[in-house]
Amino acid sequence: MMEWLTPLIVPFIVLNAILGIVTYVTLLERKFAARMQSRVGPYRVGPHGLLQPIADAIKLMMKEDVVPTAADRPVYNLAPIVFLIPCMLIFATIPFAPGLGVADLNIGILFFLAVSAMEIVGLFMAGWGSNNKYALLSAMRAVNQVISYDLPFIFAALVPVLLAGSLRLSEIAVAQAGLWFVFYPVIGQLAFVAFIVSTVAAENRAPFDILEAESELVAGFRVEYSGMKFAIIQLGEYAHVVGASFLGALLFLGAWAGPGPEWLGPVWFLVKAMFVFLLVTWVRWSFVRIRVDQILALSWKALLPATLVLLIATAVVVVWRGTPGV
Amino acid sequence: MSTIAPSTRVELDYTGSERLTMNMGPQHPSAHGVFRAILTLEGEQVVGIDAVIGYLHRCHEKLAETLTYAQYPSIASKTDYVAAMTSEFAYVRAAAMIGKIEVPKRAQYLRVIAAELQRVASHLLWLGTWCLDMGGALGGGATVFLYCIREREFILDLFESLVGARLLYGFYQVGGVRYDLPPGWAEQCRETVDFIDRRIGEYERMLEDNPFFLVRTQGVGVISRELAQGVGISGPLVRGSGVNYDIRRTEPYSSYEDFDFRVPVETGGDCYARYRVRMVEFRESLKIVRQALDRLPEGPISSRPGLKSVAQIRIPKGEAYARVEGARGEVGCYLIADGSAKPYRMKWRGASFSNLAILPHIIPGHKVADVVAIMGSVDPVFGEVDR
Amino acid sequence: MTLDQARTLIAERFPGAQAAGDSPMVVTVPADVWVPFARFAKETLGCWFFSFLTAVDWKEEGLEVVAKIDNVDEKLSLLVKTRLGPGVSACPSLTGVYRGADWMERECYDMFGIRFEGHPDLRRILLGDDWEGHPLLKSYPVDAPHPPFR
Amino acid sequence: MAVKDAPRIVPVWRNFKDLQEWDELHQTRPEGDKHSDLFVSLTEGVHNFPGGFALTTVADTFLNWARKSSVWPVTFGLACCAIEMMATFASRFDVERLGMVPWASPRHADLMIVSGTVTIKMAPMLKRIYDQMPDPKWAVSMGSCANSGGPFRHGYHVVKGVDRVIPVDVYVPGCPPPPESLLNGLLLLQDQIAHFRRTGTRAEPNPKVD
Repeated sequence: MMEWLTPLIVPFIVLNAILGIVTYVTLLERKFAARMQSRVGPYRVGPHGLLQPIADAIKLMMKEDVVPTAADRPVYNLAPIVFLIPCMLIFATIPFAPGLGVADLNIGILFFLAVSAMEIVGLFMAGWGSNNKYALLSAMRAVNQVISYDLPFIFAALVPVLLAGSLRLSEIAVAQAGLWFVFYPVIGQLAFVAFIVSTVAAENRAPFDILEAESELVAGFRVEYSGMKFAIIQLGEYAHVVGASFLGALLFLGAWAGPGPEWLGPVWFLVKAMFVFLLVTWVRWSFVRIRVDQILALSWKALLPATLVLLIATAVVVVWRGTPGV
Repeated sequence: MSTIAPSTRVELDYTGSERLTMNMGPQHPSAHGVFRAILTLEGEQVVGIDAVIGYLHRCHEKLAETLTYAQYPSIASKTDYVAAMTSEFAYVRAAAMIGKIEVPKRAQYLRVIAAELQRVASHLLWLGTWCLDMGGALGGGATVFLYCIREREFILDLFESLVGARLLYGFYQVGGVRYDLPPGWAEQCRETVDFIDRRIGEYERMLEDNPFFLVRTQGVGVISRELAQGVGISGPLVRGSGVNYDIRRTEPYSSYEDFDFRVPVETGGDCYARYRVRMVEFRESLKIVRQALDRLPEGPISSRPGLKSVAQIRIPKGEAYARVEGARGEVGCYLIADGSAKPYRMKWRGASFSNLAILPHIIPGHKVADVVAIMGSVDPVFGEVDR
Repeated sequence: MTLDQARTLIAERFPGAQAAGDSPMVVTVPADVWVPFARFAKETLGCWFFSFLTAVDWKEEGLEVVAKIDNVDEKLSLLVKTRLGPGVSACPSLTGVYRGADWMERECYDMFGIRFEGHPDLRRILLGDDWEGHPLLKSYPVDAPHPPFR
Repeated sequence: MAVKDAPRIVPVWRNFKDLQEWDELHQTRPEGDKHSDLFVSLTEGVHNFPGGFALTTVADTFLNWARKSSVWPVTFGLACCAIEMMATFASRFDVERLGMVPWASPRHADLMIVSGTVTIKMAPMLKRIYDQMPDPKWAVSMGSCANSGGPFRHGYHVVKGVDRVIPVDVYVPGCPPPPESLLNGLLLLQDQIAHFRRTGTRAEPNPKVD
């Protein structure tokens, strides 16, 4: 085989698999929400509504692309792409099975956290370029919120790193062979809860979705986007959520560990990621949204100190036990 | 077509920050219809608001002068379309007051049952849309909204089997009601009432155990007792501010004095107090329905038996102001009759119109997100505001 | 404050006013004591609840302004009326006494063209700013054409 | 898919100064819509090429299937009918079965359900919201008020039918139409969309449903 082709083929396969997953995750969420709300959800488009995401995607591609006259054209047009790229890049370091991944960096988790915080650039460009007051207000809120919640997100994600003693994601996964970190006494559960809360906030999902708050800001930063650009933004958002779900499954739920033969590993990983995703969705569809000042207060006054203390406690435990790992 | 003068009527002092004028409505998910609020913002804080209404002005008062006393009640239901029964009630009561038309006891009880069921339906819709405002169509609010609508459908089923319509009824007629209870209706109604009673307990637990809901409502949009009395708001709003004013008590009509119920009064004046008042009202309304079903007397349902809506009613010369306690407050009808088949002048006192006038007084100083919470807690229906 | 007490008080303070009926008590006052009477009703009679304010077009006899105020606690309700006289379309504003009169008077101006003197911000409320005519006047036809929509 | 202007009802909004200015600012495309024109000529070329019509027809069918399967209405409540519209979106009737998700912003929507009386003060706003929706877009007139003015037809401030302001695809009668009626109207609209043609003209009367 031509060895040099591998770095091209693997990302291509992963990217397409991820696109497929992200597309169908929207259907999963809609079905799940519908069940929560005693509805049926998409049902008529294809058997059990299975073709719904495809219909949505094609329809959005075929819609007219409206650019407001007063918009800042380059910024407006570039924003969806700038928004999408970090959301896709976060999958680069995730190992889906031992040795199956795009790049298993030795600072994998750092890369993940750094890149996932970059979506804010595209988001702010979208808000600014639209020349719409709702969008501008939403972008301002988003910057506030993402900066506030990235710190607790990072601290919560660092707990497994300390426990595993490595920044490499595959090694964190391997370290959980004996005991998933979510079952690690006390520390594991607290870190998982903190991780879920800050994930929900960093992904801008309800109850922390102040930046797309329909009832106040109509649709937030993407209010002026239509057609394909809107589809790209939606895709980016869901990709971010799915990426964070994979990270959660990897950090706390033992990644590909599970019963059955080894080739079932990626399937188990996907199932666990979907479990985290449904957890986030469950939170989303059960809480009312809180206000911007309350969100910031929650982060700076409660979550950040709590995760810091948790991190220090983890360090103490690790030092006390002598060796990293379980 | 109309250019609104940039008037900032109620505004906080200028602090030196840059200001942004933001337009909310007329098409806005939380506008509850067609309402336009021109907000002046300093960052996230609202410092000024100019409320623009009239996007649903449907000429009710002028049209009432061209329609007979028998024709208008079904149009009156389109003023407050969320609680259509009570708005018909005000009109037929005013006409009956001028004509000194007696209403049979059974009709009075049927009117009470319909009005109280309507209050429950209206409050259910309020709870749903209010949570939708605070929780977003893509969040937890939608869940509460869908639950509330689900329960509301059961009451609409009752109305459908009683009247034949789901939303706008024409059930009340001058001198009585139009239809008697169909067979089996009372049992169905009892079941529904019990069912909704249980579900309301569920909502209370769901919302009041939810810290996010509490921080969004407690201490937000406080209406002081003085302000409430000055602006002339009524209904759950004024009762949430510590004023005991319920027309069913102060001026009992249609046999309300026969029933045992409590008028909830909260002193907080914030969104949470108004929520509590309405939650208690749910229960009290259901209680009244049960009592009315138990004691429902036999007899005619109209003092003009056999006459249907097309029949002409002659009302002597005179004037009257009739008010009923609607779901949103005092729904009043000021009617001047000149002895012909049509009224000379009709003034509709919409509860939401007066209630909405409180907004410019309480919104400045709050965050943008609170604007929608306060709007929802006021519960305006724009058919009644603009008429 | 019983009904009779209120009636005697009104007769003492406002000789020009006529009070009739009991629920609501219809009080007709001259236009020049419109505001003093409202202040008296609010402060002495305790009528804090401002229910509504409207007008009636009596064709040749001119406009009549009607306001409904209540003392909720003592079940005293007043329907206060004043005749503006033929051709007159100016009336003192109640906004200094009742804050709730603000929107009501704007609506009344919108519908009848009555200029409330002393109102802080008298502009149309329900109809557009460029609307012509005042619809609730009897001279205004209900289906007045408004191109291009009707 | 490029869409040429369909023949429309008399454009009454042209008489409004405010709207004319708005039209000039927001509706004209300063550099000309080169992309759409190019696309139109390309598709027409393919269509007229011997055998090409098969391709375009298949593509049309497929795209129309996608369009009809995901009609997103804008949550735009005007009056009484809005309550019934909400009931249609809610649990018992649940239009999400058909792939319809109510969206708050007109930019993301394909369908406007005009639910209630259109007044003269509201008509320009309604037109503006309709203009904000990207093509291809549809409008459903719900209830007698939106169809013709309904019981308020004689009022001085009521527009006698929303079709004087925007083009309407499906009229749903009733005052207010129950959710079943609206659902039927939406199904008829889906049927119309399935026959939406490349040339952009509206669907021809379908003998099955009309």
